[in-house]
Amino acid sequence: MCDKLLPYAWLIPVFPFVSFIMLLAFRHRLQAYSSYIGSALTGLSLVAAIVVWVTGWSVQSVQHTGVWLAFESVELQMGTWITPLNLVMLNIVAFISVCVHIYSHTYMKDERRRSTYFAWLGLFTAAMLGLCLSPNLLQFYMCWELVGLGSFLLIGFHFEEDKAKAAAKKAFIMTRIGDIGLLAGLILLYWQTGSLQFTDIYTVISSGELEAFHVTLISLLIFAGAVGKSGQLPLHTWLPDAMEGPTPVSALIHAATMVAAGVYLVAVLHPLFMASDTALTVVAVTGGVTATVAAVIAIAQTDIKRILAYSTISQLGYMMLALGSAALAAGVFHLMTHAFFKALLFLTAGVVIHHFKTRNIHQMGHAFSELRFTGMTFLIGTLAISGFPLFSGFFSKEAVLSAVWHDERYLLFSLALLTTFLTAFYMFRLFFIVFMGQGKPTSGPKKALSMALRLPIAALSVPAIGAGFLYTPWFSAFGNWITQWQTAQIDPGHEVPWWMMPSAIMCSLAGIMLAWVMYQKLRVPLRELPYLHAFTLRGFYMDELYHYTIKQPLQFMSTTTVYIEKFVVETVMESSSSFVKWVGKYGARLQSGQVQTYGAVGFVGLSILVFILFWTGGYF
Amino acid sequence: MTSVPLNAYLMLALILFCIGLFGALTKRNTVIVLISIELMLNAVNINLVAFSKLGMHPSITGQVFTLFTITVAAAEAAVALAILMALFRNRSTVQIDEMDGMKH
Amino acid sequence: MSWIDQLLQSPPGWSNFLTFMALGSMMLTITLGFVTYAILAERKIMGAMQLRHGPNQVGGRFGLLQTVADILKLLLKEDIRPAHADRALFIIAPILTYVPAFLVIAVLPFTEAFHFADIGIGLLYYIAISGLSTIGIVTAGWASNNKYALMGGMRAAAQMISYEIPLVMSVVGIILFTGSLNLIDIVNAQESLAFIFLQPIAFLIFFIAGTAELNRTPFDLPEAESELVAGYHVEYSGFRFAFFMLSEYVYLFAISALITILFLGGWHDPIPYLELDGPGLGAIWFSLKFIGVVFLFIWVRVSFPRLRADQLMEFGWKVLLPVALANIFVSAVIKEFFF
Amino acid sequence: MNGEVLVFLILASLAVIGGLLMLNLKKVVHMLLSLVLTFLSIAGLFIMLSAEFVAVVQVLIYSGAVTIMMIFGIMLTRHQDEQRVQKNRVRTWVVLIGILVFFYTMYEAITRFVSVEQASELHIENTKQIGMALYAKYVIPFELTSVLLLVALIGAIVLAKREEEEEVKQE
Repeated sequence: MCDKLLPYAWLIPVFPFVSFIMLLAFRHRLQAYSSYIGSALTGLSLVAAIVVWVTGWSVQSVQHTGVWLAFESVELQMGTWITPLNLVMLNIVAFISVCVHIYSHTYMKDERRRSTYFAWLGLFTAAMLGLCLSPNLLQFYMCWELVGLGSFLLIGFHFEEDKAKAAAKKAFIMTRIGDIGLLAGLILLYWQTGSLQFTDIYTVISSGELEAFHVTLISLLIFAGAVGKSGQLPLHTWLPDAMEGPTPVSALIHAATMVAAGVYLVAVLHPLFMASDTALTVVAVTGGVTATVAAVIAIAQTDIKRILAYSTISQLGYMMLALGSAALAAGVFHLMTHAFFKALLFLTAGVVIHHFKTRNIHQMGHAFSELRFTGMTFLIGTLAISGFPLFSGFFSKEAVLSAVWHDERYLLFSLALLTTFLTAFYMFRLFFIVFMGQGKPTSGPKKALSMALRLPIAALSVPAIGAGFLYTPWFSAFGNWITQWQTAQIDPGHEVPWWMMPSAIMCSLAGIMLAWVMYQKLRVPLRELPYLHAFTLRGFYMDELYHYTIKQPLQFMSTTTVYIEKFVVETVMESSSSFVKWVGKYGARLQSGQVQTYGAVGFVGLSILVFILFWTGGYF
Repeated sequence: MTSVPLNAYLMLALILFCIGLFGALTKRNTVIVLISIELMLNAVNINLVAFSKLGMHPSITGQVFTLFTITVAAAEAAVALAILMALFRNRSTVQIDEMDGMKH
Repeated sequence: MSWIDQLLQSPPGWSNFLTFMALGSMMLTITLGFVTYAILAERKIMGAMQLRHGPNQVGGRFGLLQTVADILKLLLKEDIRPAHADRALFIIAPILTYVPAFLVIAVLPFTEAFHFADIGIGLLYYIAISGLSTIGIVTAGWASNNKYALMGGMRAAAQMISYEIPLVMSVVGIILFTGSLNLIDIVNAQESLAFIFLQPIAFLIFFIAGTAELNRTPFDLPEAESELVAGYHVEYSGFRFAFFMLSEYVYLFAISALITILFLGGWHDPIPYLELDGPGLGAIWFSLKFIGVVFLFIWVRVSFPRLRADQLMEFGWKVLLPVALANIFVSAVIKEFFF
Repeated sequence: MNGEVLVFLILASLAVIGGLLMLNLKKVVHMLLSLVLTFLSIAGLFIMLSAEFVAVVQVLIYSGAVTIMMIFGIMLTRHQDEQRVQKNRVRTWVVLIGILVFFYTMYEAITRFVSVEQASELHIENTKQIGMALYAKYVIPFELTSVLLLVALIGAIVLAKREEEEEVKQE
């Protein structure tokens, strides 16, 4: 059965792409039906993804490729590649995309350019699915850039607002910095291995033919791409700004899928990273530091979406930390659970923002009583992300922690523990302020949430609670399944020390308690610590740092070069061009158009030649 | 047999050729330039015919080639006059020094 | 080798020069005599055909001296030259017109014995030299500095160049049958059968084109009185005008003689197998045929109206030339299969 | 001095006089008529060189050619537009010097050229000889020349034809 259905896996990204083309081509005519078309086609691709998953369950690694371009001996391939990792990614992406499509039906109801919005969503989904199916790095890179384009378009969807425009540009440019690294790594990889096919790359790496230096260099360059895309330190600043996009977009792109693409890249090239200790260390340290720093920044934020954005960065740091600790299964597992609960959090946050018509948490409060369903689901998400026992986040975080412990990176381990605490703290800070706070209740008529909003939230709540049971210390089937296709990979297993689970639970409970004490019981505002507060509120002054260290010197350099251009280069150019003009002007006089003059000159020359020839004893 | 030497014919042809050349290079009326070119061709024809009779190997070929020359000259003159007429229609002049549309 | 060939190849000297002069003058006299009475004949025939008398006062009741009187009058008239005419060319033009007319007579064989230059390319010589007259006519038209004259000259040039081509083409058939351009050879080839029977179409074309070359009605556009006053010689008077008249009639003489030679068998008797080729009879046969041709020309002049200028050119290029070309082809086929 | 040398001298001097007149006369028609003299003298020289057919063709072609040139000269020259004084005197002098150099060189070459006189039979049935050569040995050049003439004919008609819209405008 799998032989018959798997070759059609390429249909998965085609459905959303069709939606993109249809909605873009007939965007005025299909305005009213755009959400249905988008949801239906994405649903089709989810069905297809599930079918592929079911049929390809036992598949290790199956490729279906065709030649796309052939230059002499080089052939570029396009096609699909099915591995357990891809299947997980495909299903996550398709599932969340469907949820977001359905959610957007209501959420974007009043939007004038609905069909454009859904078209961009379709483009993004198609690109993301294509990325997950890529059998080689070239197709991967193309989809990667398309994903970036979709992200750019969606962040800047409200391009009439300056902030959205700036955020879109920033996202595009910041990720581009990483992409240059990725491209360089890609070229280097091709140079070294002679192929961009993932399977070929694995073969080369496992054969150990590559020099250690090259492996390290390539993996670091590729990791730069992942850093850009996944918002790791120091290229993370675009992600909080990207919250200017519509909230469903944030849920889809900046929580569950696109930012996970960097993690996926590291995961899919995990054998490469495994071959270099330096690279693994860099990945792990970047992940750990990002996780902690982002968590600290999240504490002070007042914008609900920014808090979630920083928390995303922090959780992505977790994933990187896991991958850097040689735990592919833990990283991917956390990616999966995070996708569910973070998407859930964003979608519910969207409802809240819609309810209060603001994103500032201090202008909210009492939401729990007014938005009971939302409050409940938000609480589920919060508990999941905080690592509350038996929720999905608990298990995945626990897996990450044990992986780091197992990898004997104790400092990073303590950072991770600290982050667990901080995560629980700032998430519950958010929850208490927004849902239990004392803000005045809104006076508007209470509307029941529409089905289109409820359904995706409810659908996401289920895995947010239950997905964790797929991979627990006592049930490691997922880990084996996800890693089995990579021969070089061995699941580190779950030989965790006994104190691991209790300490993690302790940390998260401590965070929850502190938040409860500070924001619910005592209501101590964090503003008491002005410098620290400001420092964290502004995200460690990262943007300012970039402004003064990179933007200003660049500006200075460009101004200088402008003057050089204006006064030095222009002068040289001007004088040389005027010299040429001068030569041309006077040279052109020779060509007067007077045929007789030409003839005369030619003849006189001939007669002189004949004369010379004659007197030197030529032919005569 | 004949008493006029070949050199005499060659000299006459040379003189006529030089006259034709001077006319072609200095006259301003294009009609005259054309007829000067005809004169040059005629000088060449004299040489051909003279060599055909008085050359090292007398042969009819010289006369045959003179006929070819005359034919080609006629074709040339026909096309040249047609061009001249078209030019005159557009520029209303046949002065060769005013026909400098191809310069620069 | 006839005596004239001997004469031509003898070393130069005063006696030879005088002989040539005498011969030339004799021929001139004959042609002038012809012209004198050809004009009279034309007028008389025209008169007869138009039911009137024609000249009948000078020289008896037949007006035999009418033309002589006319010529005398022309010679005595004041020589008028327009003030703005080009002096040199105005004087040269009549001579340029007349000299070729007289030159062509040199190659015409009148009888077996009476002919001057027996050159190999006589026929081509005739056509080439007669073409030179055009230059004289154009020169006359331009030198007169008169728009009618200029238009006449232009028309003459266009017409003569156009009709020269069918003229040459039409005789190619005869050259094919004879295998020579020599006029005596051509006449000898007609001993048994005149070429008019072998080449009737060529005769028609030659006659029509010849009329055009002569600028005679219906092709007299260069001197159309009703359109251009008198065409290229409108400004001429006195004996310069006489030169133009003279050359016109000399050409009539020459072309009639040529037609006689080419198509009517020259001095041979008109009816073959009659054995009427006595020593003196050749001249009589030639004269009879010649007079017939001249009569034909006069008859055509009386009968036909003048053509329009565009009709003239179209007729030359679109009718005569293709027909002449077809005639060449047919002649070649006939020559290939029947001779 | 025998008759042939005399005739040669007369014809040659007529040809040169015609050419020189062409250079010195002012009016186009005068120039062309002086060239008639040259062309006819050249035809005479051809006869002297046993090329009677070529001579007649010369007369035939150039009488027509000169007539046409005269017509064009008259038509295309504005009324008082005689040959004006050469503005470009420098070029005239340069050309003159170049021609003199060329002439001198060639003159030297010709005077050093020694020809060996040989008996030739070109004058016997000259036209027939030409015909034989033309249709046997040189038949391909002959055909090519006819093609060239056809092309020139069509080309000249196309070039001289008035454009359609121009015609309409003029009417």
